[in-house]
Amino acid sequence: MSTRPTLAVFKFASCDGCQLSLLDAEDELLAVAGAVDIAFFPEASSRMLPGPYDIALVEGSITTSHDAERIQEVRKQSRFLMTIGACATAGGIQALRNWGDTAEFLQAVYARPEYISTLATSTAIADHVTVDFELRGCPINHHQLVEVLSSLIAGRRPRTPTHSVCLDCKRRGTVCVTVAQGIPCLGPVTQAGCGAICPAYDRGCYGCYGPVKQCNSESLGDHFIATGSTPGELVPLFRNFNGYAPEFRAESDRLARRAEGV
Amino acid sequence: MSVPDPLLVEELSTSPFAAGWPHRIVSEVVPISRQVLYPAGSIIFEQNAVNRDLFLICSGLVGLDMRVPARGNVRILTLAGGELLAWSALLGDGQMTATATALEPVRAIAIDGSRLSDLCQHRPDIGFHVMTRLAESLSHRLTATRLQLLDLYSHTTPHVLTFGAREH
Amino acid sequence: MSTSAATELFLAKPHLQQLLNALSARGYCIIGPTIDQSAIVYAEIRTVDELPQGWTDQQEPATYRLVRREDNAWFGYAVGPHSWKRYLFPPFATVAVADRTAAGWQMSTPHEPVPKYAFLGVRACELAAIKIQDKVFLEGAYVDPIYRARREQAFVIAVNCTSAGANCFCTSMNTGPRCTTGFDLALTELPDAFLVEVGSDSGGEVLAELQTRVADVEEQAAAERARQQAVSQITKRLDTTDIRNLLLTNLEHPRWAEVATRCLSCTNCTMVCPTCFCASVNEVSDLQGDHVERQRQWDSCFNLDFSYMNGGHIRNDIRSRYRQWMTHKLASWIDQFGSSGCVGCGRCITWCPVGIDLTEEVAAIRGETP
Amino acid sequence: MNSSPVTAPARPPVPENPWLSHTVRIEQIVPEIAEVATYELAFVDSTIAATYQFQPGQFNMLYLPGVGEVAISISADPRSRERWAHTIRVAGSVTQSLARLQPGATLGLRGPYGNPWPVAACEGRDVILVAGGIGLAPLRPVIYELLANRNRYRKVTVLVGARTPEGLLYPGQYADWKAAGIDLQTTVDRASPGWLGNVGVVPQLLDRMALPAPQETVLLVCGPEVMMHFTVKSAQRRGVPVENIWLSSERNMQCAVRLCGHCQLGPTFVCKDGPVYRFDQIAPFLKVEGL
Amino acid sequence: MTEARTIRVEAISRVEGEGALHIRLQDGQLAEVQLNIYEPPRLFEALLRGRALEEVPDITARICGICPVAYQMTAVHALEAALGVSISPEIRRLRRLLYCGEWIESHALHIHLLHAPDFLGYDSGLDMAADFPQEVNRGLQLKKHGNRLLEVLGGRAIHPINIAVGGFYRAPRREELAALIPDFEWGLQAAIETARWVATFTFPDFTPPYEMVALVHPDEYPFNAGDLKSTDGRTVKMEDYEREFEEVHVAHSTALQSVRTAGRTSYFVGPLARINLARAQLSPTALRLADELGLEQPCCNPYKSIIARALEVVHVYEEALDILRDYQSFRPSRIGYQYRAGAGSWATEAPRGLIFHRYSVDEHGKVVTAKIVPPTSQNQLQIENDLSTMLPSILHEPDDQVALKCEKLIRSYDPCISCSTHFLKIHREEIPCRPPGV
Repeated sequence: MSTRPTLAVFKFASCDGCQLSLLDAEDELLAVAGAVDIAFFPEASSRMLPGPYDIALVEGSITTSHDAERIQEVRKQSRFLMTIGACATAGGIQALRNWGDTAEFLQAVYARPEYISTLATSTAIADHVTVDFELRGCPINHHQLVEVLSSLIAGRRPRTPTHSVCLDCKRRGTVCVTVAQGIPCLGPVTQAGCGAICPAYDRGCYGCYGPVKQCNSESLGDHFIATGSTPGELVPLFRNFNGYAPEFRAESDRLARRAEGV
Repeated sequence: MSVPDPLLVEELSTSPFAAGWPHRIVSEVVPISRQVLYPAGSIIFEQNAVNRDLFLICSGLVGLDMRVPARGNVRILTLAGGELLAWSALLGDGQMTATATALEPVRAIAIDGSRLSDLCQHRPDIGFHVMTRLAESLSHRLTATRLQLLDLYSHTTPHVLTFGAREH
Repeated sequence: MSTSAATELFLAKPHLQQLLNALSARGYCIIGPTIDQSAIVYAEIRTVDELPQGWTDQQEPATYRLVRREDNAWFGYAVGPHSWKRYLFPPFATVAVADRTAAGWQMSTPHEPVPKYAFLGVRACELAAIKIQDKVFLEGAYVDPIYRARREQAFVIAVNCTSAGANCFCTSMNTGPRCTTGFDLALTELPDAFLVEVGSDSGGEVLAELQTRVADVEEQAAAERARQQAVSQITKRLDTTDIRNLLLTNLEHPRWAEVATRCLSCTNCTMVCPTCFCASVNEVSDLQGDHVERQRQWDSCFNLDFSYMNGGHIRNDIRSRYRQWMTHKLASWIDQFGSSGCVGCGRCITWCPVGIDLTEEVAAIRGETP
Repeated sequence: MNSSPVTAPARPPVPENPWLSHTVRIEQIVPEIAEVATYELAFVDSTIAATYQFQPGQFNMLYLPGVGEVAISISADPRSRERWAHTIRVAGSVTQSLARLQPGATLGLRGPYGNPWPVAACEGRDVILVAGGIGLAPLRPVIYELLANRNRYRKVTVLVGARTPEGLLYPGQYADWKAAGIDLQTTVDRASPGWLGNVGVVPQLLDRMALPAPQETVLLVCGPEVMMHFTVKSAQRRGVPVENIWLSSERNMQCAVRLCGHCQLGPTFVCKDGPVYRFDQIAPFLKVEGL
Repeated sequence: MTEARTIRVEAISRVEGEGALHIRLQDGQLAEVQLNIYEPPRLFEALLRGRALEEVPDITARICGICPVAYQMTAVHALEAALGVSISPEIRRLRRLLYCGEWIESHALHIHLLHAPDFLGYDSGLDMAADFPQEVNRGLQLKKHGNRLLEVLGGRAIHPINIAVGGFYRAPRREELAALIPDFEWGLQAAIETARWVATFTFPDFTPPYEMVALVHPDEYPFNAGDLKSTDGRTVKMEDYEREFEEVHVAHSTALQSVRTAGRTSYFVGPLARINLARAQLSPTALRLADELGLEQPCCNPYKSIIARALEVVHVYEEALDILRDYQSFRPSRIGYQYRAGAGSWATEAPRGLIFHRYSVDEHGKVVTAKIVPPTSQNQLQIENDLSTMLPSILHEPDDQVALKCEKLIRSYDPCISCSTHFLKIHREEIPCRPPGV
């Protein structure tokens, strides 16, 4: 039916896990495929139709100059551009290079680094083009993805929970690992969406869904230091899959300065 | 100087501008005031023109328009009975910042601005009363303008997607 | 014989299992304290072996540690991360369903089986909390059907505290530590026995099936000493003098901004609070949207979206959200429900990840601490 | 001819499940102003229609399954027996989706909820209604009521403010209201070409009004919070006692039955203690930012 | 005058990650075949340095969203080797179970949504669903079982969070795993049907001589223990992997490729290699089914990987059921260890083939160096060689047909390009990598 919105999935520097989440929505996949016209989704289909597209899902971060140009074209072709996952939303784990020396990184990995074309930074899609909606997660949650797609198909603006992971822990009856076991956990400053998995498995949250709105990372960092962590140990806690999200970046930089005694 | 018009005295002393003033002060202002009438549609003064009168509107609606390049005359405010008009006649050099138009038949008291100014200068007691009322009037006007600036009724239209809309 | 109206009966410790058996036989799902996830939580139990025998909890602001007791007390702990509201006011519940039919939307009430709970080990502060939630859910113009159904069926076995945690302040809130009302049975633990008090007819009926005898004077005195020990261990205080006006006339106190530099707005205090009742309703639908369930879930005034309205947030900073929570709990609750919303259990202090202590915050607003 | 006044109906029996909506059908959609339309709703179940009553100022929860629920004031004549009007502005998910519906579509409705306007307190007094923008909708039932029993009230003034002339709600009814003895004045913040009326904010209209008996004047205000604040200030300056000033407030509303905690305003719940408040009851809390 | 013809597949579809194929012909003769991987480099091996070794399973999982468990399993084993940690039999069994989950979801995805459409003539599994609803739905159900198992055991299906150096952060409760048994009993039967279904496909007659390599263990089907065995008869110990295999730049290629050190020859890894080398270790049902379906021993037709994959699904269902039925929760779920400086390497079998990791760590538990060789890196030269072998026989066909046939061949390897940690497009210009201010 021609009234079905067209869907396109684009990949930049990423692991494919977020777009795989769509295929992982086993129960809803065929319904989704019936509700939208999948026009461009190379991972799932050899049929690749040209744009424009109604809904574009963009996975991955911008790490090459070619991709920096390609995202502009994707934006032009897309009515509603939604980023999926931590790479597209915050630069991903590969944004660790943003604190390092990319040339040296290349040397460490490749015998002939001079052949490699890459930018020195890994940046979020929103640093390059206007993004209409960001779906967080490393990886995204396929229930959330289906919910967001449903809302777009129904023509309403998607809304995903903006509360902290703690709320979900408490709803599911998980005992706080920080309070009961002294494990540093990013739950209080991390946006919910994963279902609060890690504390339910006896480990601290490591921030897959990025900073919750108005998060108070500084207070949490100070508390961990007051209870025995060193600033240096805490830097990687904030500096991982969403480490380049502004709030976590600021906190890891602050801790790094403290670790260096600045 | 003519004999004070008893109606004018009555009108002035019951107006919000002079309400509560001692009689001696009202009687000082009456001689420099006069009743004026403007038919609907007439222009009371023009933007940038010099006007020497401070108007105290008794009845009728006055529109204040400002010329905006490419937009023409924009009505920024309407004033009605009890409100002051053309305060630049007293505080400024008499050059009007807006055009005032009588939107309905307007009856007003016009007070000679330069003589009122002289009076205020030489008679601090009169000056105090006049300036207090003027300041109150300006303060209300400023508050109202701020509220207008806040654009309280505006709201951002939510991002609406129109494709595939389904009936419930 | 004690002069107290309530006769206490002696139940040998191992015979507590008889109580569990009697309740199981009556179809109750018994929820009691047990060790899981490095804490004493409330979960379904079948035998007394699942009780935290010989364990206690050490609590401080932002710290909870399970530690061995020197004795083998079965109820020798304060309160844990869970509260009974999880069972009476479940974190998720379907409040209504809607189905698209040829005649349009049809709305109906889901009919799910109502669990029949017996709560074992309810502390005095928790009895008070249940009473407060009763006021919220049962005593207004509208009654919450989910809470009511569960509450009406619940069998409550209170256990008097014989020790107290460092964050307990029930004595300030006049909610404990002695269990006085709101239970079917109340126990006081002695080294080898429980003294049992009957609080209701159904409590009496169940107790009649167990091997008990009337406690002697010495046993009653021992129980009283044990209960008194809890009183004497409570060190934390909250001065409630005129607290409603204190807080509602200090809405612009600089302390709110100060606490906001520490508060994470993470919702933990509200979630562990046994009286907090905020919830929101979500639409859960199939992709076709033909069958929709309205799911109520716990929510918190610490969430930014909680006050979302017309594209903005009324409480748009942590300061205003912390203020909302504390003034509601300790002050405006009194206007709304005729009592404080705080029972002095100390959970919000223990389970705040950064250890914010509301008794200290109140003291600061009183000007008692720097 | 007078009809009987709206008396407080016997409180409807408390429903077993307060979240359960009744099915209503959209009978008619009347476009009002940009992004605002009035939905005439009728109960599918006639027994509910027969017992349903509301008082001016109360609201209903309108429910679109799968989308959500939203609190909407009833803007109908309180004597309605077949159709109940709700004037709705597109503002969020639910209202967006509502805007796409056509007559015949069904949705859920539960209510009425909340405190009504103090119609009884208006009797024998001068009554001033001040509305800003969509705020006229919750006041319209009061106007119907005042008109139905016009001789019970002294001078009735309705002051309506809007952003632009095009934003003035229910313009088609103004002539009728005026003809029935209401002094209706309008003002806009921004004039459009051809607008000959007042320009300025609505409290200015109140400033200009003669208030012969401020002690015997009742003021009912509904609009954006800031507009209400300045209107109330103006009225107080003119000597209207605080106990005669009423306003309708708004907060995030979810359950509407005082069970979910969302709509607290100071020590009150807007769904139960509001939306209509006597000014002095919430005055201290309206001043506090972020309460 | 010479005539040049170039065939390009700009984006190979139905593979994970992004790659292109460039075929250049000169005077009708095949001049060059390039599997061009334009997946941007993410520099995992560099950014792992200095991180706590406990983070390695979390970070390396992010190399690939399709087979994160393979990275996690290989990483934890390699780090345990470096630390001298021996895991308990319970942990080992749970790790096998975890791998079962990943194999099920990955294989079910590839068989039904990515590969089968090639045999039946569809653009995608979703399109195929219109005509083969039962088969596609069955595939989705199988995939879902795999994912549910990963969720229970790993916390979530993509990038599981429960995998720790030394074991698991938490051992699941008995009931959590037991709840999966009914689904898995159904799934075993469904997997058998799938195997019978894919065996009915028509396979091109294409059987190049291969050296196949897989991990072989005397008592179990290849997962995460054993020695590397080759169809040429040689056996290589895991710790000698880097002596026998190396990653090289090949002059005509655009990517790093893993080759046999001796002779720099290609080798073949993945399901077909495993079945050929460890057929005897297949579960009883899978083994019977292999015979019933008449799978050759050895089978050197890469297209028949789909049968091998389907048989492996049967195997892992059966193995998973054994583990699920016997499971009791246990403590400790994680073996403790002391930090020490050292190095460790390990290889496991990802769904699509052999994967190798080596780490060195310091006495503070920080990673000093990391080396990761993903399965696709090991197959890449083989894929190019296959294409070179096949192309001369089809060059007379139109470009789009040539391209399609090449894509089908590539897809039979289930290449996972996202996990090509260092597969890249190389261009011969130096781009300064350091921007101002960094």
